[in-house]
Amino acid sequence: MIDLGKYAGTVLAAYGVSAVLLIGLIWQSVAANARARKALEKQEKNG
Amino acid sequence: MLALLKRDLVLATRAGGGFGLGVAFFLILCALVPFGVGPQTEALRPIAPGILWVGALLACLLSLDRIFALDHEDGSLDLLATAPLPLEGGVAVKALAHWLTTSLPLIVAAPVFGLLLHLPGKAVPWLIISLLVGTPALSVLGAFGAAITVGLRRGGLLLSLLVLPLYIPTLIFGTEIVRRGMEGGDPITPMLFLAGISAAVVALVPFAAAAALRVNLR
Amino acid sequence: MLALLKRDLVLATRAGGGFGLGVAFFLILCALVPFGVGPQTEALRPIAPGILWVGALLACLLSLDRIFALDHEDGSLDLLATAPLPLEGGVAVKALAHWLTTSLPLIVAAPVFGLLLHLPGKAVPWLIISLLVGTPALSVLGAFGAAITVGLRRGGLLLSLLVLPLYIPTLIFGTEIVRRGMEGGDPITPMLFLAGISAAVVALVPFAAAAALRVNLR
Amino acid sequence: MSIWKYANPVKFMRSSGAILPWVVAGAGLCTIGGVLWGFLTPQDYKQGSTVKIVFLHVPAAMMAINIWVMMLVASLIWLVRRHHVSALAAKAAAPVGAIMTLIALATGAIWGQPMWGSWWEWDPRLTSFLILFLFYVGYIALWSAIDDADSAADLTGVLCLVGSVFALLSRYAVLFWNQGLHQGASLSVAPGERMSAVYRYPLYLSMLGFLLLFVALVLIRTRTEIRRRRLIALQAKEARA
Amino acid sequence: MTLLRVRDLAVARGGMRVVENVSFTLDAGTALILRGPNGIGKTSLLRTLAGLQPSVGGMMEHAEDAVAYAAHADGLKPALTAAENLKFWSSIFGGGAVGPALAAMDLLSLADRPAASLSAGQKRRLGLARLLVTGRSIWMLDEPTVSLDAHSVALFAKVVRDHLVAGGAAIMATHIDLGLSEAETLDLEPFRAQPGQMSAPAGFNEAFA
Amino acid sequence: MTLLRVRDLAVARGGMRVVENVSFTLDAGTALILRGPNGIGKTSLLRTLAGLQPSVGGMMEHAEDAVAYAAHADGLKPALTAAENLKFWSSIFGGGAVGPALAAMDLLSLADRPAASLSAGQKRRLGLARLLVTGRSIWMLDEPTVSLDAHSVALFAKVVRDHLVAGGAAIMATHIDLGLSEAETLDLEPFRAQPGQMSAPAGFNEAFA
Ligand code: HEM
Ligand SMILES: Nc1ncnc2c1ncn2[C@@H]1O[C@H](COP(=O)(O)OP(=O)(O)OP(=O)(O)O)[C@@H](O)[C@H]1O
Ligand SMILES: Nc1ncnc2c1ncn2[C@@H]1O[C@H](COP(=O)(O)OP(=O)(O)OP(=O)(O)O)[C@@H](O)[C@H]1O
Ligand SMILES: [Mg+2]
Ligand SMILES: [Mg+2]
Repeated sequence: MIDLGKYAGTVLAAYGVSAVLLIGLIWQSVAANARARKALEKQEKNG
Repeated sequence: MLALLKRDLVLATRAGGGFGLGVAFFLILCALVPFGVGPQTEALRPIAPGILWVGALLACLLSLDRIFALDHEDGSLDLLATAPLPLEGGVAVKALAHWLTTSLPLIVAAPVFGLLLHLPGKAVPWLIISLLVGTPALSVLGAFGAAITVGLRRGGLLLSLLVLPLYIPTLIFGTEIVRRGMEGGDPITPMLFLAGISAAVVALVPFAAAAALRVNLR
Repeated sequence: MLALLKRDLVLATRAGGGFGLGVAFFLILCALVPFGVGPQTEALRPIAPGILWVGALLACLLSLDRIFALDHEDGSLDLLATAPLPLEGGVAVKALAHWLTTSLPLIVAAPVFGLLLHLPGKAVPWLIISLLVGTPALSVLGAFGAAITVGLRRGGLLLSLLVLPLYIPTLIFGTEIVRRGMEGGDPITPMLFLAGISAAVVALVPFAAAAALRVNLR
Repeated sequence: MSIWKYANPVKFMRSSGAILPWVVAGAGLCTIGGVLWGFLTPQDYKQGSTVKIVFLHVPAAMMAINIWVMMLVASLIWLVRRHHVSALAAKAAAPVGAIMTLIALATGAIWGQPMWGSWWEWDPRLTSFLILFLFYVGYIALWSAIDDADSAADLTGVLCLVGSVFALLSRYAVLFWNQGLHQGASLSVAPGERMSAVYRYPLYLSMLGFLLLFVALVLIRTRTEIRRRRLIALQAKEARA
Repeated sequence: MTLLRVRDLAVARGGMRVVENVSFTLDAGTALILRGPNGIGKTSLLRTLAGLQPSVGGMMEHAEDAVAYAAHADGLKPALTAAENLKFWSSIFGGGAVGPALAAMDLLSLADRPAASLSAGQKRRLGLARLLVTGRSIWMLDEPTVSLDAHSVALFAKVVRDHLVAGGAAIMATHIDLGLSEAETLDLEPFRAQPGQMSAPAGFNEAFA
Repeated sequence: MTLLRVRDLAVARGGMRVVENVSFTLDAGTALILRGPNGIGKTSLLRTLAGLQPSVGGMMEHAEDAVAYAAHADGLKPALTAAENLKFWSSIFGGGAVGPALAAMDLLSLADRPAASLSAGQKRRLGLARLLVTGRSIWMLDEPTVSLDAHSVALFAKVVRDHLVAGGAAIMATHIDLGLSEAETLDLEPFRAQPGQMSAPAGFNEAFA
């Protein structure tokens, strides 16, 4: 384990916040894409 | 009633519903003020409680006309008035939905905005508590104003004029709580006043609002 | 063009037109600030320019949706678009009418409000000049925002969200003029910037606003 | 073959589908690699371990600005050439840009706490970013408020144009208003002040990673938008028939 | 069984009475069609009967919570799907299932479409399907067939007929022929309000006329 | 003299073309009545001809500043009197006198009433009187007789006839018979847009369908 010194909290917080935001964005993008694909496939099958 | 609440919340979060606009507006306001009064902590800190409260109030104000106007235009209000739930309850629920979609996100975000304005840490709990206690009154009073102006086209400005004076007591006690919390005074007294106002407003004003709605429906 | 200006002014002063509402709002705001920060001169003076400018800006904001919305709803905008006057000119005239009915009364009243906030006497001329130079840009930018949101039902909060960031440069230079005037600095530099921004905005933004209107009419 | 051919939705779906796996792989490798490498760099003698934040902060800040520029270009292409996909690409890029701005702001604020002793200072750099964030928020809100796609594309395009001018103007106004604490651009300044290689290479990798991540996300999100539009278009056709 | 009894009813609009002395009864299993020229007061009468505006004379009686009202504005939210819209009104009225109502108005294939993407006629059908989920016995309909094509009108007539057979009743204002042979007709022309013969003014406009 | 020439015009609404290949000419002294079922695209066509929305194919030509457009929304301000409303539009269009226009639509007695206090039919008449003060030669009217009673419709027909005699022209969408025997009729049904045969998409909905 690397030593983060007295600023460990700061560094981890920065990485944590960024990770949450990025993963949230990626997850949302992928989920919305899957949803749109399914809805479109359904429509194209019916119509 | 629960169905009505759920619908209003769903509508607010769907496209065009305007969820989050209140927070965005609040953010802009908090960003604008330092451009006006200067970036120094000494300038910002004393006015921070006032700005945060005025911001909450304006965000609330600007979203009021959504409470009934859309339901009036598409006929939902007629149907709700003939439904087996008391109109007073409907008003209260719609005010609650407004509070949940406008004020609650704002309260959650308020500590961050407090940072921008250099609000000292020990005032933050008071800010949150005062907003939690005071904003329900803003939503209910706003619903009353919206009920009065629901038949008018572009009643926005009139609505503001009607509602702003009603907001003044809430605003004064609300900022006083935060200011005293910040300066180490006694925030309990204004808190009691604020809680009293809020309780009375939430309990009584829906009746007036429902009466106004009935007049506007006929 | 003159006819359009005259009509808008007449409409603003007839019942329901909302003339003077901006001043009322401004007054409420200035009256509330001492509650927030305390009545001492030392507390009020440094923030007075900022509060006055932010107040002017918000008063302007609250009346923006009137610029085009009513004309859109009753079809006047369609007819104006087919009239032999360029839509850009129509936009400029309507922005001018908005300025005359909202900002001008406010500028006239500003010295009084300056008193309330203990603005020193020597800053008052600068306050008036900065408002005179800067507020036209606010009205024109507001007309742009109103043109973008004119087709939307209940666009009040969105309109603010779009317009306020555009107001930032004007606000910064405007308050800087007053502050420097108050503290004996050099108010000419920010004044030149402000005048430049205003001139550019008044000259160019009506074209963008007219383009947005045309999109919303089709 | 002209580049414009790719603007056709079908062609775009095909070509973007083909390159997407590669972009995703590259983005994953470079981002994770760069950030991890950065995380494992030694401490700075002055800033301690907080220097590690730079590997998130700087790429995010860079992308925050670049994405707005990309949106401006895409909006112009839409307004001038009426290429539907570019309008949707601008729409797709906005949330990515907003998140990048938010990351730059958040990491900067977290960094500021130990460095400047406060979470937030009205430093011109930071303030400009806050303003940029506001422009992103307004742009996104406008897209979601308008039902008709053609009007929405046109109006957001105009807003993006006017907004760009004012974002720039705000930057100068803010500089005039307050002088800053923030460091200058250390990657580009004179060699003597240059960041040491220990930090520079992971930073480059991380910047590349963020760039690829952006490209991947925009491709995915544009594909989503195209599918949504197609669904709405098919339904409209059916309703009118 | 009489579901709705109206005697000497007077109805006002804009502060002036528009029709007066209207009397009729509506039994279970029957339908009444209101007729009359534009502006005679059909809409006002229906709104009064539904309790949306006060009557200004005479009396009416019906069981509480028995009326379902439907007018031009359908109370549909464009952002919700067809099924979600119905589900909402069903839970507000504590009424029936959504599936059969959708089926009755031929909307099953559109159930998951946002109401915004429906055409005018499809929206109207959805608005009428709402009647079925209210579970109310007296339907009051104001021009229910506006913007419906012939096929949908027939569908609607069948729904009304089923409602009557099941013991409900309906009163509707319409300008076209619905093919509801069992319905009676009430022309409002003879009930046009005569100025000056009133006991109490209906509103400002009458009080000062 | 030909005032308006339209060839192969295509018109879009909601990002999709609704009618296409519309061709006609409108000579001075003639009127053309547009017909077709709801939603065929009459309103869209008129708005395109008036220059309020861009056409998506074909061409149209008329003298600049020759068109007066009138639709359901009359552009009246409730706070202004009837005469003030007309005076405003007259000065915007640099057009004719207000008195004769009021007289032609039988509004002289109402000249000083605020528009807010006019009934729907009176408002409509005022909206039509506006056409007279524009001084424009080509009138484009979208359902001009909505909410007019028989007498007012006759009044309006006379105004249109006078306009034609004076060398003007009119194109209007209407569902009722105006008694304008000299008018030609154009049914839009055959021009309904066929999906799939386009050179460039008219908007998002066509580009992605
Ligand atoms: C809170 C908001 C902050 C924002 C929006 C912000 C924004 C930026 C931007 C835009 C850059 C890129 C500059 C460039 O490459 O040209 C940057 C770089 C940098 N920032 Fe920040 N910053 C913030 C806070 C901080 C704080 C608190 C620190 C540390 C004390 C910091 C340290 C740095 C460093 C070391 C760089 C890299 C040097 C460089 O490449 O320019 N920043 N920041
Ligand atoms: N908001 C209002 N203010 C004043 N008067 C009104 C208002 N709305 C309607 N009226 C008047 O009340 C009368 C009755 O209107 P009502 O809508 O009940 O007629 P209706 O029989 O339903 O007509 P239609 O066949 O056109 O639907 C009309 O003469 C109308 O002019
Ligand atoms: N805002 C809109 N968005 C999308 N489609 C629309 C919109 N308004 C109208 N439409 C569609 O465009 C088509 C043409 O409408 P238009 O109003 O031109 O018809 P119209 O012939 O005037 O009908 P009516 O006789 O009912 O007035 C219709 O099919 C309609 O569904
Ligand atoms: Mg009616
Ligand atoms: Mg039409």
